[in-house]
Amino acid sequence: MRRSVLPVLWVVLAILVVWYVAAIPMNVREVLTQAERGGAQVWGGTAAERQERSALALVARNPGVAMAGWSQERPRLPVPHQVAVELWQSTVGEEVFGRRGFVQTGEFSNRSLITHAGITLGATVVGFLIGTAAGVLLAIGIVHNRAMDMSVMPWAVISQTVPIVALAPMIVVVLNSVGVQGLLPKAVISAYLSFFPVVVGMVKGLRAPDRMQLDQMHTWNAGTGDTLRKLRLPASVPYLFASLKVAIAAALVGTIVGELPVQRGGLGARMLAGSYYGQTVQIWAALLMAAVLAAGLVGLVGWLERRTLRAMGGAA
Amino acid sequence: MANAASLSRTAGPVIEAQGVNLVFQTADGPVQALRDVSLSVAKGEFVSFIGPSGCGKTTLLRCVAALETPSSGRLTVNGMDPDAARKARAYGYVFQAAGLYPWRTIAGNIRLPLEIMGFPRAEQDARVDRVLRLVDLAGFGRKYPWQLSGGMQQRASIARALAFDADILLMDEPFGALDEIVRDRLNEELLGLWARTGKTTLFVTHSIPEAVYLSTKIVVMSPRPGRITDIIDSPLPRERPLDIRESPEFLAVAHRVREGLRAGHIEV
Amino acid sequence: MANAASLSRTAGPVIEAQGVNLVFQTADGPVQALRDVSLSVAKGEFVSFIGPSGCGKTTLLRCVAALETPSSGRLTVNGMDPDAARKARAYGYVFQAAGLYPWRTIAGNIRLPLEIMGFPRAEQDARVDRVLRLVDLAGFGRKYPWQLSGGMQQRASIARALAFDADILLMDEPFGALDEIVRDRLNEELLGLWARTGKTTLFVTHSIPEAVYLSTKIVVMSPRPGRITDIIDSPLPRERPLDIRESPEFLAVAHRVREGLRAGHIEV
Amino acid sequence: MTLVLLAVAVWVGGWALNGWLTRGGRERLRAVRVAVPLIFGATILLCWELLVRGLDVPPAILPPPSRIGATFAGNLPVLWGDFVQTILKGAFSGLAIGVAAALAVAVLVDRFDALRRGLLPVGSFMAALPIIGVAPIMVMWFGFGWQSKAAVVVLMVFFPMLVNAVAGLADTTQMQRDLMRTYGAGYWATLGKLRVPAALPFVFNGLKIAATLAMIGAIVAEFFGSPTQGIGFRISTANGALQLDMVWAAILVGALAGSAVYGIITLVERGATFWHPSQRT
Amino acid sequence: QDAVTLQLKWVTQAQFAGYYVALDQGFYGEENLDVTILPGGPDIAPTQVIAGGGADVVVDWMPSALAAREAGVPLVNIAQPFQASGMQLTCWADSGIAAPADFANHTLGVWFSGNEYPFLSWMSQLGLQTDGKDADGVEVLKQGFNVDPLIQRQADCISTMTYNEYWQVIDAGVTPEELVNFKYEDQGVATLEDGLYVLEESLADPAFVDRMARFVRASMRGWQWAEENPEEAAQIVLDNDETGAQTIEHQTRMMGEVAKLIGDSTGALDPAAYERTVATLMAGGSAPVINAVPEGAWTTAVTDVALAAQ
Ligand SMILES: Nc1ncnc2c1ncn2[C@@H]1O[C@H](COP(=O)(O)OP(=O)(O)OP(=O)(O)O)[C@@H](O)[C@H]1O
Ligand SMILES: Nc1ncnc2c1ncn2[C@@H]1O[C@H](COP(=O)(O)OP(=O)(O)OP(=O)(O)O)[C@@H](O)[C@H]1O
Ligand SMILES: Cc1ncc(C[n+]2csc(CCO)c2C)c(N)n1
Ligand SMILES: [Mg+2]
Ligand SMILES: [Mg+2]
Repeated sequence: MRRSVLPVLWVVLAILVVWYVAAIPMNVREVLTQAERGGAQVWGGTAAERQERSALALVARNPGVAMAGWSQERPRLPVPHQVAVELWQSTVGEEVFGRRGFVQTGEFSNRSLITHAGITLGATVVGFLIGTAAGVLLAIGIVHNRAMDMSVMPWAVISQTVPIVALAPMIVVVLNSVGVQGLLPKAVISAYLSFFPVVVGMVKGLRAPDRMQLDQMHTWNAGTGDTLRKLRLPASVPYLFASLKVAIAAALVGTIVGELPVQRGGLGARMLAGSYYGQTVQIWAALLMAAVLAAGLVGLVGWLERRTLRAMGGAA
Repeated sequence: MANAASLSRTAGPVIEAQGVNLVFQTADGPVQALRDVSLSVAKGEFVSFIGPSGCGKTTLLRCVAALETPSSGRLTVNGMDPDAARKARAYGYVFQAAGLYPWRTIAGNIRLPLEIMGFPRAEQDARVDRVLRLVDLAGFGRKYPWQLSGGMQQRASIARALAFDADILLMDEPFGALDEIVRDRLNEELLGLWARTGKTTLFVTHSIPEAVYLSTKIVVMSPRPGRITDIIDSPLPRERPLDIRESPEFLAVAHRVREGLRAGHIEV
Repeated sequence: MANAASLSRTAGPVIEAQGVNLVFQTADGPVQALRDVSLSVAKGEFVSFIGPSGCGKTTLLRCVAALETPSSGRLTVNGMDPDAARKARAYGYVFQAAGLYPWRTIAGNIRLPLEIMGFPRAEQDARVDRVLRLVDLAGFGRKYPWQLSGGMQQRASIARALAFDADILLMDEPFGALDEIVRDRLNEELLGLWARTGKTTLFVTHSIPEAVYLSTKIVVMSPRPGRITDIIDSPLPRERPLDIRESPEFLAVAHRVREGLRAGHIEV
Repeated sequence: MTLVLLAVAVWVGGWALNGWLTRGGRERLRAVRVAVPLIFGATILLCWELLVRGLDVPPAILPPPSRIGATFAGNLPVLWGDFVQTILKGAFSGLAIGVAAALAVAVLVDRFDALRRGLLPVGSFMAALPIIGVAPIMVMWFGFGWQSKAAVVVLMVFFPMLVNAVAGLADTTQMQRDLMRTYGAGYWATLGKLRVPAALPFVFNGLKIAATLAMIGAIVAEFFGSPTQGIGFRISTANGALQLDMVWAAILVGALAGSAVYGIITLVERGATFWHPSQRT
Repeated sequence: QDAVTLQLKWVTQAQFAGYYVALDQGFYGEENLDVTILPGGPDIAPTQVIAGGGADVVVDWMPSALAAREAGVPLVNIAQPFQASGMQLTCWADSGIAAPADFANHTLGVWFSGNEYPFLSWMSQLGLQTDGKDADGVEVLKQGFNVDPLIQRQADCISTMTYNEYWQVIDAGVTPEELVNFKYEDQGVATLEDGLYVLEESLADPAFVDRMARFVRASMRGWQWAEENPEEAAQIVLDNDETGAQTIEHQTRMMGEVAKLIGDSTGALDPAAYERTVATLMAGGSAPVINAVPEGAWTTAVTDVALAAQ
């Protein structure tokens, strides 16, 4: 555990360095155009002509000017500290000093990423729970019923090749039309994405008991229910948790995708809004927030896994 | 000991097989796993089955336990058909690997069949205690299987099979995974246990000394098709210290078993 | 046979251990796996190591194969240090499980070390053919491992270790997973093979009869810490039919081994 | 109403038929194995058709499958163009680049332990990141063409593939590695003759995940800007024009492509890892 | 109170200020209405929402509403607050485009989802193909909903609204002199934008007509108030924006521009403008939006009642 802290720090550091370096050529064209508007002489001809030149050449020939790529207002690639500042301002800054912030109003501001992360989190958790429940039930059906096994499994695979994300707006609208609004349509999409790993993992897990263990149950004259409760389900727990970690990340993706078309808050809406108004820094901040959320959720499942396995007498 | 001996004569055969055949239908065609097997086991006997891999030892045990159904022939357990006996919980089955559930403590593992059979809680506790003491594991009930050595796990698995007081103990290479020294020790203990409880025991093994040391009757089997080639009633006394294994009677029986085996054995 | 015997006297010891200690640093503190192990093996000898689980048999073999490095003491193989011997491809190692790669045919598996060692293609084919015949598997080269029985897999694994003509054969419970009858058969074959090739062989086993039957020298070990408690030079002739195992000399050696084992053995 | 009842009857009938087919040894027949999922699919389609008609669902909400089928058949050239644009150009090129990069990095990571300990935690963090969010950024960087779609796909498939490949390369037993050592095998020999073959089952597992993700990524990225062609383009524009039959036809193209790719990978996997216990039964 | 659900065509912004103002200032309440405003988004088709029963009335553009009508969702225009079109093509001046005749051999960004029809109609009037760059054709991109393609010079022209995207280009540091704008209004291809639409069958119910009349009346009061108090209106919009992404400067400016498009509208549809829209759409080249002249696609029944009571 501790042995990996240092390497991780190195990798993160390397990413930051590459990020900063890359930002200069990424932003150079716009930087030059703006410098030109400000009256500066830049190498590379007109803005239209510069389009044809390589970014590296532009950086090399306009060394002083190009450094402004780290401090643009609407960069193509914002640098880490810009994202950090935005993250700070749209969380702590907004809540503490904002007109509608927590300090002023006693409620979280709708301009704050905390609110949006909360909205996304709610739908993700609900969707994840629905997806997990559906996945477990389906797996139980598949393990106990051969007709179901043979007919459902191929379609479960095919279901995942349907570009559900493209369907998201339609699902939202259709559910809207039957009066289902708010969190649930998003949760349905995240449930759809998260049920598959659970089915696959649970089918494997429920089938993990070997012939000997099943025979043992048989010699005790145990019924299907007893075998499920006392053998198959406990045996499937490690498989379940492995799937849950994948499923919760998928659920988060589902929620965010479900939030894209409906501008009713959430990190997905926030990313898209950032895109509408050319606020790249805002997109990156929302992305980072989503990554933190994802890491937190996966970490939480991991923690639950360790606790459960320990409670089940695990050697680990 | 006297106890076991007296019990062993009380009634008719506990297990009776007559002309049992079993054919498995496989993708490569039918496999005759048992051919014309006839055998009679009296109450309180300790019967070992020995034979090369694939000769049908496990299959025969599974037929007795109603885990397989013979294709033809007659097989009765306690005078009923094996499935009725299974439902009457007539036997405890011990497999090669201890097969304890890692998520249950030793006591929890032993309690498992009792829960399934619906014993009341207090009765469960009493029985778990009793069999733990019987296999010399008192005090280990709260441990998890992986905290015990292989030999102790195997004893716990025997305790589990004994907990619900089945008449018949079926053991399929229970000590196959253990090293020889541990095995010697458990053989001695199993013999003691058998003497104390008087349970009719069917025991599958690959080890000639083990078979000879434990049994009142040794069944030698041969593969392709699986059949019985020799049934040896042991002349050894019921009281058997470990070094009986260097006695001439012992060696004589072992020799007969080995010859029987070699005759039936084909290609490795 | 005569061949092996004559070879065995030609030179100084092939393996020489003096006061070898090995301590593993584990999370629960240091574990002394080997304590003050001294041993000398001459060319062409067949040395068995026997002892309860955890007594360091495997560790000792791994030290010889340069897969572990002793914490202290002197260990030489062919007069060099073990890692130099490894690079000189001084030995073939056979593990308990056959450990064949499932994605290669039997021939492909045997060819693997030859490919790595850069033998020319024609030479590879010739050698594969030769060792397949040696272990009686001619005709099975195109099969995949899982299509063969356990005994056949184990023979293939021995063939693989023989293919590149190492001086020393290290075998760690090669027959542990097989049943007694198959094991008898392979023991006989291994003895024949050894006679034909005259390879110095170190052999780990749990089985007393196996150790006594095969070896010119038996090393009895004892655990916690792992050490040598007895070294027995076998008085048995080199020519050994299977039923030598019922001879008094055999039983005497077996008895001595068993006593040695029991002395070193603690709790089951 | 009768149509709704009919739908219920079809559902029950379909299951009864499948139940019968999968009992009594019939399930071992090859034909039955193929037929059962098909019957199930047909049952769903039939129920869908009957329910949509029976409940008078407006076609602007959910068209019946028969209309989707007709639209699909009637617009093959258009849909083929979309398929080429999105799947062949966007998804496949991205998949190829992403997988190749992941495999190369996996070998590096496997080689240098510090890299593994550093990169894998960061990698699993990135793998959980909703990459969809970078689609607008990629469109901004790489333009409207398939290149931006490929870029999204590369990012989506890279980490799942990397994690699987690294796990695969490490999936050797101590014994197998020791064996290679006793042969005096160097790093590359061990890699080529032991680690890579041992990693194949994992690599295929990763490929299956990656292929599905690639389809989704390429389609979704088109929502943020595209030429006037592509599955995502078709879905969003047809949806705006209330041509839901066209929307579903485009989705069908995506699903067919996804299933075909999945099927092909499965076949190749069966050939390449024939030795793995999971393929042997 | 009577419940009314309004589905907007786009995200919460000053483009819809009138409705938010009417809600916020209690104009709806005074008409005894309980109004819910649902914001839209790029992939929300208001026509679909109303067809599915998710809204009573929607804000939509006439091309998309008429297309939906042909597709079997019988929408009827009941009011038309926006009199003029705010849509335009914004081009780089240095790309050599000075007049529509110069479009040939350039890349143009266009919004789809129903907004492409006036554009296609325009191009066909100009005699330009839309399937690739050449001497008599243009390359068309499905533009996302931001101005990046222009800024990054991936397109020479992009679609903008006078009240929104155009200012984003300016905000990105571009000076107006660097740009050339072609308003649809000036090119004679304008179509009616943000109108209010309901399902035809609902109008058979006099109670519904009455409810809509009150709704339109209150909404127009909202628009009037918004035009008079642009800063407050922008603030109201901001308060209602659930994404929290809007800025007050941009919304205030947008309010000013939107006010120009509404002008002195009473909410009643101008039949001449309707005819012009239909003509533009019918002229739409190879794939016209609508194939037949629509019948009964608008009514003054609601505005008549609404205006009479004023
Ligand atoms: N379920 C089955 N289906 C098909 N063939 C089977 C089945 N079970 C066992 N067999 C075959 O029946 C024969 C007898 O098998 P069985 O397991 O009884 O042998 P065994 O004597 O227990 O062998 P071992 O010593 O290896 O345990 C073998 O040839 C085996 O392959
Ligand atoms: N890599 C290791 N790290 C820590 N301890 C080890 C390691 N390998 C072996 N040991 C310990 O060293 C001791 C000797 O182990 P070894 O495997 O040599 O025993 P063995 O005689 O081969 O036993 P077995 O008969 O079970 O194979 C044991 O206590 C074992 O737990
Ligand atoms: C699906 C859809 N696509 C594009 C537009 C065009 N449009 C009209 S208003 C507006 C907001 C910015 O001013 C935009 C982009 C639309 N209405 N709906
Ligand atoms: Mg068996
Ligand atoms: Mg060992």
